[in-house]
Amino acid sequence: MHRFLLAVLRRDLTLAARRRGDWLIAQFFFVMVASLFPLGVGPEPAMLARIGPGVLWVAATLASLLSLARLFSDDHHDGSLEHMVLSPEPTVLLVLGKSLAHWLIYGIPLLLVAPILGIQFNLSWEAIRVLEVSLLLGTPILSLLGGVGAALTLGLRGGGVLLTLLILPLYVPALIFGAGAVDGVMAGTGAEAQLSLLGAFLVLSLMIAPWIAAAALRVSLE
Amino acid sequence: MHRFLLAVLRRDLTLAARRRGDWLIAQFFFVMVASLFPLGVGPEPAMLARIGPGVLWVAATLASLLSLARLFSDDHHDGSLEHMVLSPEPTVLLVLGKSLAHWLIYGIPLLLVAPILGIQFNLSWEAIRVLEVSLLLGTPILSLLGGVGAALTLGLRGGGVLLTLLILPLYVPALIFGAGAVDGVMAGTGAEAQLSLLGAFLVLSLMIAPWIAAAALRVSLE
Amino acid sequence: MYADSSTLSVHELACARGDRLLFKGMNFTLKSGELLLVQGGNGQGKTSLLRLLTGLARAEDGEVRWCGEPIAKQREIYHGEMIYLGHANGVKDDLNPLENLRFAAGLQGRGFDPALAAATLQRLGLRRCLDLPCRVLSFGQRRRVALAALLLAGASLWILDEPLTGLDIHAVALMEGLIRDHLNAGGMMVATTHQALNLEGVAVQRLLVGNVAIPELS
Amino acid sequence: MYADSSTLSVHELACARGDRLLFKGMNFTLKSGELLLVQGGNGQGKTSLLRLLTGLARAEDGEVRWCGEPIAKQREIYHGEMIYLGHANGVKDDLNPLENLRFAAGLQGRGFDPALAAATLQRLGLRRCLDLPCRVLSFGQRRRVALAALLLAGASLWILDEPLTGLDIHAVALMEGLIRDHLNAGGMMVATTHQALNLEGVAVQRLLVGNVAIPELS
Amino acid sequence: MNWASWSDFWNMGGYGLYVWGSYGVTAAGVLIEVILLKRAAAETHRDLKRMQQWTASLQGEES
Amino acid sequence: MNLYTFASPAHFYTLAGRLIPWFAWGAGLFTLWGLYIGFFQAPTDFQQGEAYRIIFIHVPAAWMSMFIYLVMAFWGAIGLAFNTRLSFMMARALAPTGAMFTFIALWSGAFWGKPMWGAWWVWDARLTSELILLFLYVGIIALWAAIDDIRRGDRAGSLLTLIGAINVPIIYFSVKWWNTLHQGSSINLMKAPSMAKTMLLGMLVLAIAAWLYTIAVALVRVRRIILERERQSEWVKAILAKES
Ligand code: HEM
Ligand SMILES: Nc1ncnc2c1ncn2[C@@H]1O[C@H](COP(=O)(O)OP(=O)(O)OP(=O)(O)O)[C@@H](O)[C@H]1O
Ligand SMILES: Nc1ncnc2c1ncn2[C@@H]1O[C@H](COP(=O)(O)OP(=O)(O)OP(=O)(O)O)[C@@H](O)[C@H]1O
Ligand SMILES: [Mg+2]
Ligand SMILES: [Mg+2]
Repeated sequence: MHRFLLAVLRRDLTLAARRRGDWLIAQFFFVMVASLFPLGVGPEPAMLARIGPGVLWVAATLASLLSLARLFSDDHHDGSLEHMVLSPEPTVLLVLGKSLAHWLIYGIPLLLVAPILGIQFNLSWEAIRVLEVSLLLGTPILSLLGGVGAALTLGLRGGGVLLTLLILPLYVPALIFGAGAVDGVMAGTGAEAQLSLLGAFLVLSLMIAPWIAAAALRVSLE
Repeated sequence: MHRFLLAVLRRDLTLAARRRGDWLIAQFFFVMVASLFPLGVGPEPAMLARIGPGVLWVAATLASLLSLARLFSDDHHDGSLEHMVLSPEPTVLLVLGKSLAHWLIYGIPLLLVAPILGIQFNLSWEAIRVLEVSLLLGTPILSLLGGVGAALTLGLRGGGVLLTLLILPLYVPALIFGAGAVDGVMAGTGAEAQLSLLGAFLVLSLMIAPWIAAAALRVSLE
Repeated sequence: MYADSSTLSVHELACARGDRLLFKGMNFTLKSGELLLVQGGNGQGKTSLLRLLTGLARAEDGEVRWCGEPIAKQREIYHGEMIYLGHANGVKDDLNPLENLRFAAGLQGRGFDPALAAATLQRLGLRRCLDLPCRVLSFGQRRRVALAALLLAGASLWILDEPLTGLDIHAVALMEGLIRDHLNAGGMMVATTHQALNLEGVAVQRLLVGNVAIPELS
Repeated sequence: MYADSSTLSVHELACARGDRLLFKGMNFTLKSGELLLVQGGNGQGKTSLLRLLTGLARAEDGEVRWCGEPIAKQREIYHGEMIYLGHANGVKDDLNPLENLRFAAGLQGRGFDPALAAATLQRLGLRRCLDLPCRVLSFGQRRRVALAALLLAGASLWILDEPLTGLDIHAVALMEGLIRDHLNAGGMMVATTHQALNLEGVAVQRLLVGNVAIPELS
Repeated sequence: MNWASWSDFWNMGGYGLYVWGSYGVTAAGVLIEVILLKRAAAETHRDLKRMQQWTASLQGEES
Repeated sequence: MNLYTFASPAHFYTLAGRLIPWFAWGAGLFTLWGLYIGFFQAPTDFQQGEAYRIIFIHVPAAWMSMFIYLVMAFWGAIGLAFNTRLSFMMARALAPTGAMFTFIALWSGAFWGKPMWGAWWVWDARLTSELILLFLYVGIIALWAAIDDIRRGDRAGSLLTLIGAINVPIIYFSVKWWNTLHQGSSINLMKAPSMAKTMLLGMLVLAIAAWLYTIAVALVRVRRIILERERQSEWVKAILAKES
């Protein structure tokens, strides 16, 4: 069990390392979407601080979605996904391993980049701290739920866009709690409530999403 | 010449029609991304009206980007792109035809959806009118420049994300002029200047982008 | 080598795709040391049958049994003893052949012996390609990497869909030898191929798939 | 049928991939009615050569000439007379076989005769598949659709990379007949294949590709 | 009875646009759904019949 | 005859055929009755004027939009658990109608919000979660449209419906919490008790009409789906032969 999870994890991390800079690109996308806003909206500092948490959270959501489209599809294309599903180990572990790898590759670097963007949006240090915590709790949710979407849309024509359509509604609570926590600390009403809701949502996704994704994967490969 | 352009156009439109709802999905993506912002930022109408044009333009940009990732890649995968490039007709026409088809499939419906979102963001009718004009001028730019990006990133591993990275900076002028025009009309400073700049940018892209994209395509297929 | 008592059997199997019934009422039993050669023209349902045998697809009717038990009830045991190679190779483009074999082993929960893997690759004529990413390999070379993974898996049941596509004559001869060894060691194999296979001294069952005549050519 | 005077010739051609020189100093001339069979083991550079001949890839050195002129200087003329079929089929999954042929014709700037196209598909044994999207066709059936497009293109030069992969024996026999017809009508063809081809009465040139020995197999 | 005249009825106390806008779209939605359903049903029947004739003709040829 | 025979598509096909006219006529009659109550019996509201009459379609549509989703999730779960073909067909047959009612709820709400709140749209809890419900419907329908293989489509769509169903209450409450600063509806309709009774009756009658309509439409759709899927079977061939 553990060995299999580790094997999946190590494999995906190696592949990511081999595609030099692939994960870096997702970070750039995050930065770029966030930077488009000041261009589209105008440069007033107060306004930027006001919309900052929301924009950063939306950008994080989109960045993780973009990379999710390829969570299973690369492996599906070259046939290695079938080999993995045909391994004697449970498919749930496979899905869990791949979601975890996705989080390590795309979620963690996002945490590193986010503070810089926070500064650009004029957020206070306290707000940035809460933003980090909310992303730490929230990005695994994106990877887990995204795994379900990626499995459902595997090999379909609309691929990436369809995935987005299916998954964005499911992301809404994470987005609301995450951005809400930062808003809360900025408005002085505190972030604890929102953060604990986010935590609860994370636990829930962790308990449900891998099973559904595994079922979806088997269905999609049929 | 014309017959070839028409053949490319008809082919892509047929394929889009066959993939039922594929283009519809892109529209929903547009709506959904735009709706994420109020969720992240909060519901105050005045503020939403203030950031509305920027958000809508960013969402339009992202929606067109997502669909662009597949402009050439589907055809590359099944080998038909090679056949098209090996046809006796000039590759520029091929690229032009495909960009035009992309605009018809994804750009035009966007124009139809945008007013509804404008209403949701509390924009005035006048602002919505200018938004429409700016999108009418701006979305072909996205398709044309996006064609260059799609050709450059063809068959590369990071595909979609790399494309975004290459193309978003090129989109910036369109975004600034487009959102700026709407902002201008809302601030009462008028939109003509920005719109004519946008028009000039469109003419420029039309004259340059297909040639570069054609060259990039040949390089990518080598 | 392998347990002598394993059998793969198929009971009243039926397969439909879209609204075409590809076959129905199929029965066979494959015992240790035997090869089942699935034959039939293009589009008769060979690939569909093989995917049913692996458990990837669901049958319209009937069932596939391993040692007498339906495979759905003992998925993990069955998949531990079976390996499948389809039209796609399952080879990662970004990894070199050796790394590909290493991860294949990890995913099947097997140990990995680098020296043995390198030897297998060399045996398959990939000596010069050991440190190239598989992306740059030729069609046939990638197929050889997939075959190396097959050999190293040590599964007793091989399910191969057109294993010879893209292989040159030397590689075909080599594969014939390897198949013979596998069967003589008590392994089992189900395969399709449109090419001639030279397999003396092997117990071959032939199965013709398809409930319609082979597509007529004029 | 075809112009008798066309020739495809290659002059001191060299091809390198990465830091491997696959071949150099290659020369040949192919005349109307002739077949060039490119041979060599896996990874020797057959596909690379074919892509050079089509003009998709650029040569390290030397040049490819059509009727004596470098193809780079007369791309449109050359591409009007040549057709290429590689490992990928160029068949759109979402369209049915007939639609595929229609658009292929449009893209090559040819007219399209639905009756002829349907007849060609039937001749290739796809009668039952005319209104299925190609997505659901089997491996060999999709290959047959690609071959139908090839036949309808009416090009005088065929460049085929392993045209027989996935075809059943009937289809292989049919293809042999079609190739013979094409050459007898004055066409030209460059092809690779690892399978045996039965081509009596045809002028065949054989070209062994590769500057290294065929990968040794032990 | 709430309405003095038809024009009164259509005017809806000044809210005609909103009330009839909602009821109109509802009616249109239901109508479109029913029409699409009828069309789809007819299409299915036609397709099935065509399919049947086709398979019958194929079987006839083969035997 | 036990329950299982009805679960077989062949029997269900005939049964549904017999039931449809009842539900369709019922829906028509209840609609007429409801509209009569709505326009001719219910008095003018002293605060909202006539605009409040939108309630008679808005509320039934909003109820149906949520109810249909739950029913779809139910059928999907049954299908996944017991592998019954008919339940997947039911889920598929319901989705378009559910999406339509969601759209109507949104549209009529917007047309009500403009005169009452002065805005077509505000990002308030109910409105937002209803919008997300529409996205869920569209996502499910798009997924079905993208998958040709029937069995795969059934299962994939049901999995999505289920995970969406888990999410719906979360969305509803999260939006509510997020939106505490914003006031909800500014007018309390339930203030005038004399009116409330007729109004409630009208709403209920039209809700029943919507309910009957949904059943009728879903049954028609399910019959078509059954025909398409069972087209190889003898009983479908017999039916077709009888018709021509
Ligand atoms: C686009 C805008 C709107 C949407 C999406 C919407 C959505 C909904 C939903 C989902 C319900 C059912 C919830 C429940 O029963 O708990 C509902 C009920 C209701 N809505 Fe709306 N609504 C909108 C606008 C309005 C407006 C503008 C008003 C009145 C000024 C309004 C008044 C009501 C009333 C009175 C109910 C019934 C509440 C009840 O049964 O307890 N809605 N709406
Ligand atoms: N949705 C569908 N509707 C009708 N026929 C279908 C559908 N899906 C698949 N088929 C048919 O089912 C068959 C599938 O065949 P399969 O891929 O198993 O063939 P195969 O024997 O492996 O052929 P090949 O030798 O070409 O690989 C094909 O004839 C295909 O046309
Ligand atoms: N970047 C690279 N570095 C080193 N070698 C490379 C590189 N790219 C390609 N090659 C080698 O070039 C050769 C390309 O061969 P090509 O695909 O033309 O072979 P082929 O004769 O068509 O073989 P097959 O019969 O397997 O299709 C392979 O041997 C491959 O290993
Ligand atoms: Mg096959
Ligand atoms: Mg090759």
